[in-house]
Parts: sequence; C-alpha cells; structure tokens
Amino acid sequence: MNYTKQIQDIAAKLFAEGKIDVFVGYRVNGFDDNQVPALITDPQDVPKLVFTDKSVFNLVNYLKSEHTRRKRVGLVVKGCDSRSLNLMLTESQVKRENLYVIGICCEGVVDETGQKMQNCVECAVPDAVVSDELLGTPMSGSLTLTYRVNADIAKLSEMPLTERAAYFEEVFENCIRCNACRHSCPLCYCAKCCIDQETATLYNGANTTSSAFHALMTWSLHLAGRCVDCRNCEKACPSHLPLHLLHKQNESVIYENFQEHLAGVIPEDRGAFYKYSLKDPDDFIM
Amino acid sequence: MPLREFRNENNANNAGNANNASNEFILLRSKFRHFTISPFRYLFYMEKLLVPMICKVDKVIQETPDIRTYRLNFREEGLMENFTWLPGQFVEFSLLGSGECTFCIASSVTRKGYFDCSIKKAGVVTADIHTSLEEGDDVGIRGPFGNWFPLEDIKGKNVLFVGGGIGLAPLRSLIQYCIDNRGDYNDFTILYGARTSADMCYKDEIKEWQDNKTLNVVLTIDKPEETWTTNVGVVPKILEEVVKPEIENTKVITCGPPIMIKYTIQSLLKLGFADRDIITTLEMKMQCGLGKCGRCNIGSTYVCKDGPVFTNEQLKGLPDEF
Amino acid sequence: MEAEVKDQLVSIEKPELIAPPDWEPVIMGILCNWCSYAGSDLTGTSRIQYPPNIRIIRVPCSSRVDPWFLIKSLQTTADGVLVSGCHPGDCHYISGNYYARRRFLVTKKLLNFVGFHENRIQFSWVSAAEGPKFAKVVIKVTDDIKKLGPLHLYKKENFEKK
Amino acid sequence: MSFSTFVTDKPGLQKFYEAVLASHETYAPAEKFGKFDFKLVSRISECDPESPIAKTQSIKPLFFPRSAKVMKYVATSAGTDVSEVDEDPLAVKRIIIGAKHCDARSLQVLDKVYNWDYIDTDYQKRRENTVIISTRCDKADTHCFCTSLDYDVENLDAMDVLVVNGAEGKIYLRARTEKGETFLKENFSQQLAVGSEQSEVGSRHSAEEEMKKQYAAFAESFRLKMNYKEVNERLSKIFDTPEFEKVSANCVSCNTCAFICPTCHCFKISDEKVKDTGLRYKSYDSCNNGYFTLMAGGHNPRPAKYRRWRQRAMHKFVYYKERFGENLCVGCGKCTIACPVNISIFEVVNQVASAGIQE
Repeated sequence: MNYTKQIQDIAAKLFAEGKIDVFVGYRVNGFDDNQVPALITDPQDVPKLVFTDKSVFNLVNYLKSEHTRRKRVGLVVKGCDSRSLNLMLTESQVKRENLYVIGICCEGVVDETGQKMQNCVECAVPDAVVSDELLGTPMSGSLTLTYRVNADIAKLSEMPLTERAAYFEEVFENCIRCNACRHSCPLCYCAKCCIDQETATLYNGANTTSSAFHALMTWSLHLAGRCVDCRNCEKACPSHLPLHLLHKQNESVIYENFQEHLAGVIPEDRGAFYKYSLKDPDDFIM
Repeated sequence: MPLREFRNENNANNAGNANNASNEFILLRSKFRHFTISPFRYLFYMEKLLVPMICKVDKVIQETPDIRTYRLNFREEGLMENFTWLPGQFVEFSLLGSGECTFCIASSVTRKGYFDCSIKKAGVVTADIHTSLEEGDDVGIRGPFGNWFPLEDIKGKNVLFVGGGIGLAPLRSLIQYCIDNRGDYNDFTILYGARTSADMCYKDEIKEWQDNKTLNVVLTIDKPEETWTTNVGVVPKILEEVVKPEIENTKVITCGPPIMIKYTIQSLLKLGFADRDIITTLEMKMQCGLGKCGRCNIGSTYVCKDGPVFTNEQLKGLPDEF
Repeated sequence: MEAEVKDQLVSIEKPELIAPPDWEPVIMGILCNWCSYAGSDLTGTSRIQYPPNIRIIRVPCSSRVDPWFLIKSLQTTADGVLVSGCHPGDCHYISGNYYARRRFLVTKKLLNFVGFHENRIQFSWVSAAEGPKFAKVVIKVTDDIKKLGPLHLYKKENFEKK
Repeated sequence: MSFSTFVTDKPGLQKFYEAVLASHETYAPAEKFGKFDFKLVSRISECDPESPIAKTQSIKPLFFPRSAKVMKYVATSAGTDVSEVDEDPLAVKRIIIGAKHCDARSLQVLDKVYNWDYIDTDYQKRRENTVIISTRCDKADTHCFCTSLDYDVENLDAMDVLVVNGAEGKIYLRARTEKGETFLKENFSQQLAVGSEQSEVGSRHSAEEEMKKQYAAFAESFRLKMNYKEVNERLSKIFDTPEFEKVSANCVSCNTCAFICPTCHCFKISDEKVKDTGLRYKSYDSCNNGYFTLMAGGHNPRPAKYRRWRQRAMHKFVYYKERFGENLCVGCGKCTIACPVNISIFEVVNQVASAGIQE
C-alpha cells in the first residue's frame, strides 16, 4: 500500500487551484521509517507527504485543533478514520464544504514492530466511507468482510470474574491520569470534558486507582456506540494500557444487540445511544 | 538589574520601618535570605505549608450581587494576634471539599482581630463559596504569601489609588493601612470605577472615606444612571479629565480587571508618569503560593513569590503573558 | 455463602473484609418520577413490606440516569444499584426509557466485564400501579446482593465504610 | 574524598542485587503491559534492572508522587479538623536499582526548585533516605541527547552508586557519594569481587581507564548532538518568533510529555470529598493543558497552543536556566517516545533556535 505519489499530486493540485488552506497528511518523522502527521500550509512542503502502511495516526483528530479551525482543509483518511470523520460531520463538528477528503481503501497499517495492527486484522470497514477522491481498489465488493468479536474480548470473557477483576484492577492501577487518551481521540471534541482534571465536576483529578477507574469507565461509556477503533488512545497511552478492551467490549455488545450498529459506517447515522428500536433486548430488565 | 535581586533588595528596604510586623520580616529575612513567607507561618508551621489552618467566618457582607466579603478569624486561639501581613499579600482560601482559590487580603493589619477576603463569583469554587459558605462555617487558610506594596517608597509622597470593580480589594488593605498611618503620607486620592452604581463594593466604607476631609475620593460609573450625580465614564477617561493628578512626587497604585489596568497605565504614561511610579498587582492563576507548582510563571518570574505587586518598570521586563 | 463471594477479589485476599454477620447491604435505588417512584409510594401506602436497605433517589425519567451515577454509587456507599423506570411505551416523555434501555445494557455489560458481578447492577420496569411488584423487586435485589457480600472494588480512598 | 570501586562480573552483580533485594526496601523497573515502571519488588525475577530506557518510566514518582495526599479533613458539629497525611512512610530507607543516568540527574535539577524558598520536606526526606544505584547505558537510544546538555555525564555525582559494564564481562561498581560509599561497603561482600585487581591502587587505576573507555564508546553512539549554550542564548532572544506556531502544529495537547518527563514538576491541588470527610491531593499537571492558566473570570494568559508550547520550551531551556542555573531537561528523550505524534523537544528547540539565526 503506497499512495505517496497520488497524494502529493492531489495536494499540489489543490494548493494550485486555491481550494485548501491547509493539508493534513503524513510525513516521515526524520529518524526512522515511522511516520508522523504533517500539517502543510506551504505548497513547497508537498513533496514531504507520504502514505504507506506506516501511516497510523488518525488525522481526523486535527479537525478539532486551532490550526484547522475555520479553514479549508485537505485530509487523508483511512477506513476507520473516515468513520470518525463521518461522526464528526453528523454531530456538526466540521462542515463538509470546508473539507477535501482523500479516502484510502486501506489494506491495514503496521505498528512499530512491523506487525499488522490488531484492529486492522479484524477491520470490517477498510474502505473510506467519506471521500471526494478514493484511492485504491474498494475491498468491500471483493471480500466478504464481517464483523468479528475482538480476540482479546473473547479471551477475557471466558475468564472467571475474579481473574478478570484482577486483570482490570492492574489496568486501572497503571493509569497515570494524563488524559492523553481523551485528547488524542478524534471524537473527544468537548471543550469541557468531564474527565479533564481541571473541569472535572464528578471527581477530582487525583491519580488513584479509583479515580482512574471512574475516569476511564465514564470516558469509554461516553464513546460507546461512537468509537471507531482507530486506537489513537492506545498509541498515546504512556503506560501502554489496553484501552481498546473497554471500547471493543461496548462495541461488541452494541453490535450484537442493537441491529448490528457500527459507528460511523452509514452517513448521517448517529451514535448508538442517540436512537432506539422497539426490538432492543428487554430480558435483562425485571 | 535582574528582577529577582531588584525585588529582594526592594523588599528589604521598603519593609523596613513600616510597623512592628515588618520589623520581624527584616529579622527573619536577614537570617533566611530567600524566605519571603510571613513570620507567622514560619514560626508555627514551618514544615507543611500546604496544610491549611482553619478559620471561622465571623461575618458575611453582601457587597454587590456577585461580590461578598467574608470576615475571618482563626479557630485556634492566639493565632489571630500572630497573623501578620502587609497590604498586597494574598492568602490561599479553601472551601474544604471544593477547592482552593487565591484572594488578596482586603483589610489592613492595623485593624486588629480579623481579616477580610472579598470574593467575586466567577468560577466553580467561588460559585460554591457564594452558595454554601455562611456565617459560622469553616474555611481553610494558608498564607499570607507574596510580596507587598512598597510602603517605604510611598512614604512622604502623594498617593493616587486607581481601582476598578473587585480590584479595590487589595487597594482597600493599603488604603486602610495608610489612613491608620495618615501622618506618613501627603495628598491622598482614591479613584474608583465600577460598571454600575450597584456594582460598587465597600459602599459604607467609601462613604466614610468621603466624609474624611483628608481624603479625596472620586467615583465613576461606566454608563449614566438616573440617581447618579457625579462622574460618568471609564476610569482612564476620568483620570485624565477629572482627577488630573500631579506628576511630581506622586505614586500611582492601580488594580482592577486586566483591560482596565492596561488602559489606565497607558493614560498614566500619557500624563507623564514614570514607569517606576506606577505600581500594580498582577492576577495569575496560582495553586501553591510557594513557587513550586509552576502556574504563575511569567518568564523566570514566579508571581506568587516575586509578585503579585510589580511596578510598570518590572512588568516591561516580563514576556507578554499576563 | 463463601462460594458466592467470588466476585470480590479483595474479600478473597483479605478475609477480614468478608461480611461481618450483622452486615446489611446498601442499595442505591434510582427511580423515575412518573412510574417507579409512584409505584414505590403505592407499595408503602398498601403497607407491603420491603427491605429497608434501599436508598431511593428520584429522577425525572430513567433516561436521566447517566452511567456515572451507577459508577459513582458503586464507588462510594452502595453495594448494588437498582434503576427503575416506566414500562416500554409508557414513558411520560414518550421515548425516554427506550434510550435508557440501550444505555443500561451497555453499562451493565461493561461493569460486569471489568469485574462487578452482574447482580450488582439491576434494572426493572415498575409502573405506578405495581406496588407489589416493586416490593418483590427490592426483595430480590437485596437477596442477591446479600449473597454477594460487601463491595470493595475501586472504592474511593477516603471513604471509610461503616 | 576518594570513593572506592569494586569489580565484579554479571553473576556477581546479580547476586549483589539479590542480596540488596532481600535486605532492603527496593524499587526496580517492573514490567507491566510492555512498559517498565519503578515498583517495590522483592525478587530479582520480578524486575529487570537493565530495562531499555525507551520503555522505562522515570524515577520521579518515587520522590514526587503522581498523586500525594496533602491533608485530610473531617467536618464535625464542633468544627473542622485538619490533619496531615503521612504519605508512604518517608523515614524508611529505600534503594533504587536500575535507574539511568538521566533519572539520577533529574533529581539534581529538581533539588533546585524544591529547595528554594520553601523547602519541601517530604521531597527532602525521600531524597535523604534513598540510595540510587544507577547503570550507565552502553549505547544511546534514538532520542537520547544527554551528552549535549549542561552536565558532565561521565563524572555525574547525582547517583550514589554507579554501575558500568566494562570489557570482558567485567562490571565496575563505583561509589559516587558518601552515602553510596557506606552502602557499598556494608552490602558488597568481597566474595562477589572477581579478578586479581582487588589490590587498591592497581584496581582503581585500571577501573578508571576501563570506565573512561566505556564512556567514550557510549558518547560516540549518540545520534542527536547540539550546543546547549547556543540554544539557550538564541532562545532567550526570540520570544516572539512565529516558529513556535510551526513546531507546535502537530501537538494534540495530550499532556503525556509533562507527565512522564523526569524534570517537569508542575502540579495541581484538588480536593475529593465524601460526605463530611475529604482528602486533598497534589497531583501532576501539565503546562500544555489549556486549563493550566485559565482563571475563573475567563482570562487566559496562554490561550493558544503555540503559547503553551513556547512556555514549555522556554521554561526548560531559558527560564529555569535564568532562575536556577540549569536546563530543565536531562536529554532522556522519554517525551518523544511517549508522544503520539513524536514531537521531540530536541527538534523543537533546535528548529526555533536556528530560525533565530536566519532572522
């Protein structure tokens, strides 16, 4: 998967036509072959742009940054990124007319060790669902892509309750409450967040296991039915916590019970908690 | 001269013979060169300055719809007598369970037996204070912290106080102090502005000041009102048109909202005041008051230690981040 | 009894935390104003007995219940939570409880996933006319939680359990 | 005063660590979720003193806890009682093994801010009661630049005992402070020593040379090199450069850099209340946080991201230097590794400083 050439061409064209003010893509970070986001405002920097299977970060996160606000933005999105962009559009956080979206039919990205990322192995929506221009061959036609329950979730669900509790106690204990997960999430755009230390009204920002539990649980429930599994949070976590477990658990419950809802796949489709169906399960309620 | 040294020297000079309290300062200062915390704290609680002392609310005065003055006294006996501060210093005021805020002490050490904090409803904690803190309740107090107005410098000079809104609180401490040591100062002018007449705090006290023949009090509001007979207009305008201060031998002390301070300083400079004669107190977010938590950093200056009182001369040396 | 205390990691590691004989659970009951609260009222006026372990909080609608209400209750006083609302279709605000139902399911499963026994988080539909049902629900929830024992997971540090 | 050097080999060092673990309260890097953090350990199998620098958290939390209880209050009808909370018994002697050079150095930097004016007694006690055994890296990591900063990495005396890997599997244990000297004398049994070089003069001489050689090889391996004096000087002159806007564009304001930085020391004070009792915590905070300087009235001196980044870079390389005479950076590169978009403080200051030349 290498769309470097195409993306450079498109970006150069957009700058030449004056259609965008800033282009958000990837560049090589300068010390190894991993990539970092690049916010380009000068057409001269266009040759720096790259796109390979190391283009990991979800760039939709930059749509909430002050560098792109009220500007016309060119943007590269993979399958999962485009789902979060879809939700941003549905939730009126960005204006479609201000965006020029280059969609990628993603074959999966790799982590630092060169292994294909877990969310890419299990990916059900590899093609960009929002795009002005689609690069690559759409895979949803040729492959039978089905939703799969995350391997870790399946494993943990079979564990006895006590062991699972012990495992998660360790997770919450190792949280250092830096809130990098919340800040790197493209869908956490609230100006005042209930888990930010300074504005937290629910509990204080102290770094204790109980406050980490409270914060991460509340955070994951606010993202339930909206999380697109891009794993920005996990990449940002300095303690390498398996944050995807909380999100994937919610996702699998929602997929199984609420008419196979997957966040952001259908345009104009809001998060699972913004709608309801009469057929929703009722058997757990007395 | 680097700000720090300047500050230290200045403090050592101006605290000199203000009163007995500051003599103690001098004593401690010579012993512990960098110790700018008050003797009170030093003597009793040298180790854990992050643990507050419990004060009782003696009286709540509703100054304006959103400003309340809390009159405080220590729960523990004998502490109030030893609690000394100088005008311009601040305390960390905590509503236990809700959080901590920084407030200037609004009364003078010369009025014995209590100290005041004037609190404007602005954020989360202050809103909590307004809704839940009543007479007889407990609050936590740490302090006093910071430096103070250069009392020695203004001695024997004309003093012009320019205040706006809640900015009168730190000035009130100094005004009271100066009134109680009236012999040491020359002409005295207080210019105070507020948005409306209802937004003026310390109304009773301002009346006292107006009755005092040795003071010249000028009040102003931003927009005309029916019952208001005197000046109307923003503070800098009144300063230029009505007060017309003498430039010679005058020190100006100003405090108020950031925007007011900015324009007041501009018009003062236009009137011909020197930078070192303009004294103001800075507002920065603070949490520890001890020069540790890093919130009040402006350049290499810690506002909680080197400030909050600065002359315009010193402010010019700081990065524009306040 | 001991076998059922298994969701409590702490109680296994520290046997002194296993329920003392006179221990009574505290259950946070969050009831919707229009149906369940009126239902609980009816239970009282009909003089039907139910355990006094439940502490009732009234909310306008079951969809007012943010998941963190449950999380916070479990972190402070409560050993279990019961949320109750109108029957589907009967919501005073037309569709509130449909939204709530979705949230409840996900919250319950997630709390269970991180180590809370599923019986600690319970939901019910109780209408204003169902006084006896409310009593039955409270009896069942209390029984369930009594079997599970006191909750120690993720309790707030400064909270000393009485 | 001269300090003694002991020579041992790999199994000898392992045995020494085991003896230390058995007899003292020891903190060492323990792995969890692929990341090493300094934790209380009782067996050598639980920890890895040779943990890679890129995956190890700093030792700062052992001295400045991520969340320290400041005080506790209980409201009763008679009034409110406030009491101090004694954090983890401060008086207990602790040993840290597996610390890195940069970790040890960071404490020297932090000492300055904790010991000016009000002296933080908690920090002081923790500092006094801890013996730091630090290992010198054999090779620099991708993001390391400790040799380019204002301290002598070779002769650093921030740690109490220095462990250096020499040639032919030899390992040198060198006391750096008196505390370290007494600790080594008490705990290092002569049976662990190897070779014929135990005789005083000869051993010191060759050990010294060995260590010099090892340092030279280590210093060679750095990818990043800069002239800190030039950077300090240029940065102090270009407060208003637009370059900060460029270098901060990628930042997602996630604050991780400050939380894992071994020298960042900003904190916030927050209360937690349950019923009538409450605790006050002092926990980490970051200047990259938009709320950091936001005041209750809505006035924020640093509303924009680039202003906050400027504060961060300038505080590390200008303000702290002005005030306390040291750079607030030890060149460990941990912030770059933790950053989700790999912003490197090294690149930022160099880019801004070199932009200063062009202007």
